[in-house]
Amino acid sequence: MTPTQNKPSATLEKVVIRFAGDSGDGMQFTGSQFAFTSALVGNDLATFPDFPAEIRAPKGTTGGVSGFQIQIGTVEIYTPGDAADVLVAMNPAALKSNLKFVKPGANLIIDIDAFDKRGAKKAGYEGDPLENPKMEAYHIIQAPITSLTKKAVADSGLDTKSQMQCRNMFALGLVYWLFERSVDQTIKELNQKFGKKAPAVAQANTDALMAGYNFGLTVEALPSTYKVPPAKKASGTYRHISGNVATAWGLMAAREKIGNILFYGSYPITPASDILHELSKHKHLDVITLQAEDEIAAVCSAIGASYAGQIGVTASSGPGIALKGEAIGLAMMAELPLVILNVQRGGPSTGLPTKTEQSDLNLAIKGRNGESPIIVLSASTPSQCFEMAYRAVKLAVEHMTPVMLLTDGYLANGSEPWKIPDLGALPPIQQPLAVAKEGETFLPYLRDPEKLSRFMAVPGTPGLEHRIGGLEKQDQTGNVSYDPANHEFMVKIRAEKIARVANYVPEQAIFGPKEGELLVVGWGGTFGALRTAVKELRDEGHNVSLAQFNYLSPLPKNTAEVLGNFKHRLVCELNLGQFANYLREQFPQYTYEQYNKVQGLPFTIQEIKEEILKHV
Amino acid sequence: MTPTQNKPSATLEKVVIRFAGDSGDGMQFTGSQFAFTSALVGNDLATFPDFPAEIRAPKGTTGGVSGFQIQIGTVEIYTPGDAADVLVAMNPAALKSNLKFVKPGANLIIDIDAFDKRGAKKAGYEGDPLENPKMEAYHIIQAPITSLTKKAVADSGLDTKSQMQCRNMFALGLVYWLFERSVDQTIKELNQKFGKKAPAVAQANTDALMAGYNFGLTVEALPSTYKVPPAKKASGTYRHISGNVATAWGLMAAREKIGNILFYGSYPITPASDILHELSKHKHLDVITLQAEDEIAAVCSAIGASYAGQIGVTASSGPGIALKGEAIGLAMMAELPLVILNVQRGGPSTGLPTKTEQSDLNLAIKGRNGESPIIVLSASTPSQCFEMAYRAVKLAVEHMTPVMLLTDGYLANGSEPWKIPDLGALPPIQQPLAVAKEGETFLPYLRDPEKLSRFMAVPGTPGLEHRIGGLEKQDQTGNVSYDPANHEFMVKIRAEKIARVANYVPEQAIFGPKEGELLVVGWGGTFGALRTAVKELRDEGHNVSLAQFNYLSPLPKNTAEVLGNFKHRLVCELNLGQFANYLREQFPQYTYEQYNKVQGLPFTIQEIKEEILKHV
Amino acid sequence: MSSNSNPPLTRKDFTSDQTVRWCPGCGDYAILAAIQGAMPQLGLKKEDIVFISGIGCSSRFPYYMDTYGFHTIHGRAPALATGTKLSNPELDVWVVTGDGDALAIGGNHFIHLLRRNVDLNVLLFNNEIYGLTKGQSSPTSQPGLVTKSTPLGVIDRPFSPGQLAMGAGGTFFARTIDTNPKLMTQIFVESSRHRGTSLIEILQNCVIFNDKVFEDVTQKETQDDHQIHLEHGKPMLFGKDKEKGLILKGFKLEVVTLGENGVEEKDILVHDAHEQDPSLHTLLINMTLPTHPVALGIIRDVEAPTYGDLVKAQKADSQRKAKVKSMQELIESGHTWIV
Amino acid sequence: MSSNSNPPLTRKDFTSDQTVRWCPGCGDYAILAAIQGAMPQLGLKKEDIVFISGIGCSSRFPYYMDTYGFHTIHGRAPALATGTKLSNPELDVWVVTGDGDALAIGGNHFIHLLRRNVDLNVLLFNNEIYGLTKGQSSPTSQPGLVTKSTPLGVIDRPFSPGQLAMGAGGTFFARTIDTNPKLMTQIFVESSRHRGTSLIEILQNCVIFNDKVFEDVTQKETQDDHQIHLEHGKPMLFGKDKEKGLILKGFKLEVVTLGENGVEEKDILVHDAHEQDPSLHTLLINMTLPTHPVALGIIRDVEAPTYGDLVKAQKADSQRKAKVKSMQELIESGHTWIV
Ligand SMILES: Cc1ncc(C[n+]2csc(CCOP(=O)(O)OP(=O)(O)O)c2C)c(N)n1
Ligand SMILES: Cc1ncc(C[n+]2csc(CCOP(=O)(O)OP(=O)(O)O)c2C)c(N)n1
Ligand code: SF4
Ligand code: SF4
Ligand SMILES: [Mg+2]
Ligand SMILES: [Mg+2]
Repeated sequence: MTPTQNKPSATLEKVVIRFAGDSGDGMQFTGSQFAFTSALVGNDLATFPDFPAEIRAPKGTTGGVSGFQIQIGTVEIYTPGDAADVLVAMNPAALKSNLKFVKPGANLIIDIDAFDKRGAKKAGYEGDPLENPKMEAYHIIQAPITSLTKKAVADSGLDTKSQMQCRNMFALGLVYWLFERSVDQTIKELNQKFGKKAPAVAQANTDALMAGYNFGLTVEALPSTYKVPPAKKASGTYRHISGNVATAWGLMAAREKIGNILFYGSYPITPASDILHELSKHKHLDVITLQAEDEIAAVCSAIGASYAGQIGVTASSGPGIALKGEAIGLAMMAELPLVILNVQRGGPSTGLPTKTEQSDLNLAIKGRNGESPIIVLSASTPSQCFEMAYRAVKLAVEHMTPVMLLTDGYLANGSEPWKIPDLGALPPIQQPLAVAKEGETFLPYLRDPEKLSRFMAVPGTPGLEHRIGGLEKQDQTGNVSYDPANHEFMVKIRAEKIARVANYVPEQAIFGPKEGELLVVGWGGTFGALRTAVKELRDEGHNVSLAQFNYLSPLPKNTAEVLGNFKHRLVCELNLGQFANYLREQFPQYTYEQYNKVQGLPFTIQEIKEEILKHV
Repeated sequence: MTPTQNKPSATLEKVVIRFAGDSGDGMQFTGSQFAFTSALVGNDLATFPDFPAEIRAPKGTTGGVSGFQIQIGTVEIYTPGDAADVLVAMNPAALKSNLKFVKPGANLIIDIDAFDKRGAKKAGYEGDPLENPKMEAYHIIQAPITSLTKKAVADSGLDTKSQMQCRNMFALGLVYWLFERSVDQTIKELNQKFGKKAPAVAQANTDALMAGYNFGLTVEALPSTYKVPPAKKASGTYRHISGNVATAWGLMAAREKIGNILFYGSYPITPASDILHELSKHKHLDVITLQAEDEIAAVCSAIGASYAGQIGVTASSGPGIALKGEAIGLAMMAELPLVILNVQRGGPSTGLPTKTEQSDLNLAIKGRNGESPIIVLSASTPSQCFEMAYRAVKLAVEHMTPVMLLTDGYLANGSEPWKIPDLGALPPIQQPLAVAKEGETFLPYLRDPEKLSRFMAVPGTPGLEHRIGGLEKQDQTGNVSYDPANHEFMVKIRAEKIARVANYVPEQAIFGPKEGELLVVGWGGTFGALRTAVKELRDEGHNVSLAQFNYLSPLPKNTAEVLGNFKHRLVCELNLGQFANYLREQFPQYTYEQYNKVQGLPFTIQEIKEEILKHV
Repeated sequence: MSSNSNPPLTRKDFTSDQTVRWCPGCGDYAILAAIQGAMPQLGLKKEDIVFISGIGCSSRFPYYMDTYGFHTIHGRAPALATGTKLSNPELDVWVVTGDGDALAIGGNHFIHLLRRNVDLNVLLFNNEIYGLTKGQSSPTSQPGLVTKSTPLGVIDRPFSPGQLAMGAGGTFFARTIDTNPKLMTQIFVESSRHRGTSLIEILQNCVIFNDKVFEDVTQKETQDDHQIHLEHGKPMLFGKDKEKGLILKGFKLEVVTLGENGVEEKDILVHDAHEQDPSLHTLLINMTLPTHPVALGIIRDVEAPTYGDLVKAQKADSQRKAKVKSMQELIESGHTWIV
Repeated sequence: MSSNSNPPLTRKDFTSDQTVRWCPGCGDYAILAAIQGAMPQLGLKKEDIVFISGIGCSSRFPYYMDTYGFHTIHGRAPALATGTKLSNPELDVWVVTGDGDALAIGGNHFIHLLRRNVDLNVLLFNNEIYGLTKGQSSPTSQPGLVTKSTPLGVIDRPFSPGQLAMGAGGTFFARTIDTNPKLMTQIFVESSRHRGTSLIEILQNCVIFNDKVFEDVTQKETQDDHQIHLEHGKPMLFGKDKEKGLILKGFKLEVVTLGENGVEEKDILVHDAHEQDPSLHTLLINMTLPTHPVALGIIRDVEAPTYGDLVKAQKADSQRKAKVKSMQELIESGHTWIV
């Protein structure tokens, strides 16, 4: 190959890149490197890993393909993108299982060395995958990644397996070239990671990276390079954060604010387990994690911790949350703080454990015996999980009630840049502590006149000895009471207590004009797609706004107004219409149209735009 | 005392009598005797026991008072009555805790011998209970029940304790006289019960009974006697039946119809346990009862039985139902028949275990993770539990789905006459059995084109070997599938399957005209009060009808029409408005007014009438 | 009222203002009295004492104690108490539970509590019946017992709570009986000293639904022959004049009489509650009438680190090693960039 | 396809058309192969065989068997299978579960299954880790193990599945290992003959999250010294030339070498799997390296009525006694009156 002149580069507002290869090919590392490098040059971005459902399927099969998608932009980026402009496919299986995530006309960078008969057959192709007429829709860049990597690292002294593990760096180098990115950060990183322990590995990876970059520089087959100029972001220090880590840190920040102990009682379940993994690393920051024997023990141990005056938190996903209903009812009745995290996944039953969905809203709001209202929150983006987890603790502690925070598999595993906040500026959290008064009998069910929450009497405090439980209790004294009028009074005051939380949460915001033709209504993790779609359509001149709800029960005080200021309301959610039905019951004065998707996948911006266009 | 002429007797349409005494005083037996004797003379009636919350509180304290209320009538009787016309109080504690259930002007028959200082003090009275000016509102009949019983049975040879246990028969005799009832049936019964084993006991009780009767005949203190002539009931053979026994028998009748085995997996809980107790007596009728280690094992064992081709049933009350959600989701996903009985009690949490409520509707309809629709039914009267339990099995088996039947503590323990049906005339139940076809692969998720239910492949059948589970499954094959489009298809087809059950349940009936001013809407066990109130008001000329729902999910096909034919809809329920909210989401085109009570008590006819009058 | 004041606490200080609502004659009264009597001997402040129960007649216990109390949900007290104790190790936490609560619905939490050896005291009221729900069989009901749910007799093989505890790795097991206040008090006091999960099975009479189920053990006339009170370091003697004893033959315990067949006191087994291996403890736990006396007293009491100790140690260790000392440092650690 | 046809079934008849999706190298493959190999030896029709599992890598098992199969929910397979077996006793029901599935979330059903002695075969895949959820500690993980959920090491004391089973009254316990197909097949076949709950612990290697955890036991060079294969009626000998054996000293098992210190074969314990008392079985179950070899084979196999037998007997008995023979008779029995 002779060096040729580079073609001129095109400037893009945003672009979606997808890396796909075998589980062992290091696609997650490759993707995060690209993300971090892009962040450093000032792009906004969002990423999403696409893990295989199986732990480790046989090499080269579609079951074992691991993907990583990233969208970078000079504009604000809210999702990892509907479909990729560039796909890197390390083998035929990666191509096969990822083609559906790729735009027509996209650039496909494939390791042609892996596209032999054997590889194609393993992936389940009949014949040569590249010969398929369908492939004409794409611009295929056949890079001999394996053989060139081998050459580049031939002198590294590494064994063949380790040599092969440098292939991803070759691919990354090529993509860096394509987007005019510097390789420096990754080289630094490789040195940090392997430099001391295995300098040969660091060197080999660097060589592969450079080889890939140079391949791009050299080869005619490649299209023009692309420029994605920096986004205008608020100035500050940024980091990447995934939803699950943000959730864990939000809890920890709240704990630090209060100055007590965070007790996390949990039982592993996909996609919630990573919160446990993250928290269990930080025992020194006054976190206790108990991997309980089951979900019921998990929630009960958290209640026990709350009872002891600490922050009791439990987490799970659908099937595990279903098991916690009885105990959540106890916390509600005993009026103790408790945070329940529900990282929603595809349901029902075991369902689609590794996929995303929003179908546990019913369960969150109504899945307990008796009249048992609790606070229900949701988070909209990976980084916002931090804020909402913090809020969940604040509301639970200050209002003496269980709070369920709904996130989902998409938020949990997705990540985005996060402007690191000054934790000192977070709102304070006040534990409503009961105080013993000499000569007075302590009344555990006396209430704050505004919030209607009772006061926390922490065991160990002299003079506040008292007894609580799950039987109906007498107003003020908390003694067991079978009195009919008292029961009705207590049922209503518990409902009113939760209703009044609306006085303590932010008013519902609207993206776009506050009144008009169509209000798109969403909640939780669909924010990225809805926000982008609505913005794009507004930019195209359509009369459409968005209300994305984070506070679900109670709804913000201005909800009726927000909904009422539009002619139509289109409720978009990843279920069969649970929020829409909830709004019908809460605000029956309005009609609601629905757009629902239950495929284990997030909304694409495109489908939302198409749907909205049917309503404006 | 000299014998005097009896005063003339008054004829009543209906009358409410309440027996109250110590737990050990035999009030339940006394009450049922009066019920049976009244039934024999042709009265319609309804009864309700009022057990103390404590197992056995100290003698003579209000905590230990046991009551039994019965309403008899020459007209149709739907409830045990709002308040008593006659109260029998065996001691001061019984008076104290029962006076609130008594009408002003009622006759109070009290055992004056028990109204000494000690008795009054034990009951928590200060001073003489009868001296209280409040008592002037009543007609008090001071009968020396203890001393006269003692005299009557002095020669029985029984020990003092056994002698004292005849006091209730004295009281019953007196009440028999008051209502011009014959003592014969009870004497027969006493002989049957004790005749062989303890003839002296039989005789002593008979003597006490007669003594009571004769006391009435003789003593001036008594008002006129009352006549409650027979009601016009359909001819046939009748028996008394309580809700829980009716439920058990309905299940057993369905089992017999199918000819397989009824497997009842249950964990004791008030007020559902009696169903277990009843079923466990009938092992010879192909009933297997498993008292499981917990509610989760209970429901899972029932699912295991359904999977084996039998009828799997589980039961509990609120807290236990909350625990079963995950497993019900599995049955829903696997599309297996399953019957879940929820005998609702006062909630939330442990709540008011011995009281009644309707606050588990949310849980029944929405208390599971993911999109997991099931059939939800409710029963309206104790005897109708038979029919609804039968229906629950029929729908579960024929539509291959979980069915939850909601009854409540009031229905469960209440009883009423039941015209014994000809079981041969019950609708048939068809198990949709899969058939193996030589040379064809069996497809476990092929569906009936009308019902959309799959076919049952019973283990043990050659050629139908297959695998099912809780992960999302591929259409037809039932293989695990992560395909997005398939998931949405399956979610929707499971929803549609349940929606279509509306084609297989009776249309919603209306009591009263089919259109008009006000439709009272109720569901389940409030039927008696709502029916009576609506009837009485209609008789008084008001434009009001009643729709009492037994089929809650899906709602009957004509529901929209039923609701739409009235200007107003008043939804009355024993919770904070769960059915009203459900209607709002199902039929948002209408507005709904609400009347709610959450006191652990059933509606009274009076309060319903007053409420209705506010709306007409 | 603060209990910082000087006069030593008495039984009355532990009596709450709630009316006790068990059936007259229920064994629970005696247990309550014994606990209230034992409490002052523990030398604790009453505000540091917490009673946590599940659901059942027995589980109403916390209402009657003037300490902190939590009447939770059926079967879950061990799990809840684990959270309380781990997050606030200063508290002295007692779990009150019944045979149904602990061994039916609560079975999983029960075995995991013992496995983890959380420093709790567990009072297991074993009346071999479900009392509160009015008389169904429990996992300790004897085969053949006719109850409301087993009109033809129980067919389940019963659990031996102690044997199950040994299976789960329990470090402490004692057995006592509601008719013996002195023994109860003594055992409660000693159990509370054990570090780790102290499981105390209390044979308790339910007068209403399973009356006299332990009559064979408690009858005045025969109790000396039908009970053996085990004490660490003492020979296993029983009988009115301590004339009987236990010896081991292979893996079987045998009852012998001193003086008969040449048996002397030195032949009698000496109780070693501290032996780590639970084999002999299990045999003692499982002795039944009529062949053997029923063992009461502290049968097993061995040392093992408590879960709380290990939690504390891990925290201390990680505090020593941690570079990041606050949340602000944590969120600023690792890959960051400035815009 | 009907299996009424004559040719005897083969391994292939038990292989479903589903692609097996465990990680390459996972021990589960060998277990699957051994079960598929054992099935034809049971002499059953394949339509009468049911595999019921919970959730976990191991619990995917039923998909790969061409029998009836139900992949249920986490921990509940024993309860579900109990309903299946009791209501249809003709079926041969196998429960497949993992150490997390059986002993964490499913712990309660596990102990109650053993207590009731329902006639099921339980295959417990013990890899001492949660595989499916990607590597958290399980109730059998060894203390100190670093996993995703225990970055500072496990602090829970592990369950010994066999010891727990003994605590719960188990009637059958066997242990085998994924590296020994012959022993697996043999044990699967023999276990299925036991009437009652047959619990089989299979030491299984998870290559991804807990690789080589049983390497000490399975290593070619040392396995003869590190394993003992117990057989009923045979002396407890092991070692390459069966030169080592077990003897009992008090309540402790000791390893001895034949010929050393005058030890002869007759001194060696003879395995009695049928002994009702579980003490010695428990000691054998709990032997660990390096002091003792790990016991494989059928360690306990005692007779006791199965729950199904007793259900059947009660039904027969009540049928004999019942006056009311149909529902119509029942609803017409007792107090009735005619209008
Ligand atoms: C989730 C749930 N299931 C069932 C019950 C009903 N219940 C309450 S106590 C109890 C058993 C009580 O037996 P035990 O633990 O032996 O206590 P006892 O009353 O004998 O002291 C049951 C089944 C309940 N309250 N909650
Ligand atoms: C109710 C519920 N809780 C948690 C999970 C998540 N989960 C699935 S399998 C599993 C543990 C698996 O471990 P094990 O039983 O040892 O099986 P292995 O994968 O090791 O074979 C967990 C926690 C779930 N599916 N359902
Ligand atoms: S039912 Fe039994 S255990 Fe319960 S309070 Fe009464 S006597 Fe005691
Ligand atoms: S994760 Fe472990 S147990 Fe699961 S399939 Fe992979 S190797 Fe096997
Ligand atoms: Mg009990
Ligand atoms: Mg495992």
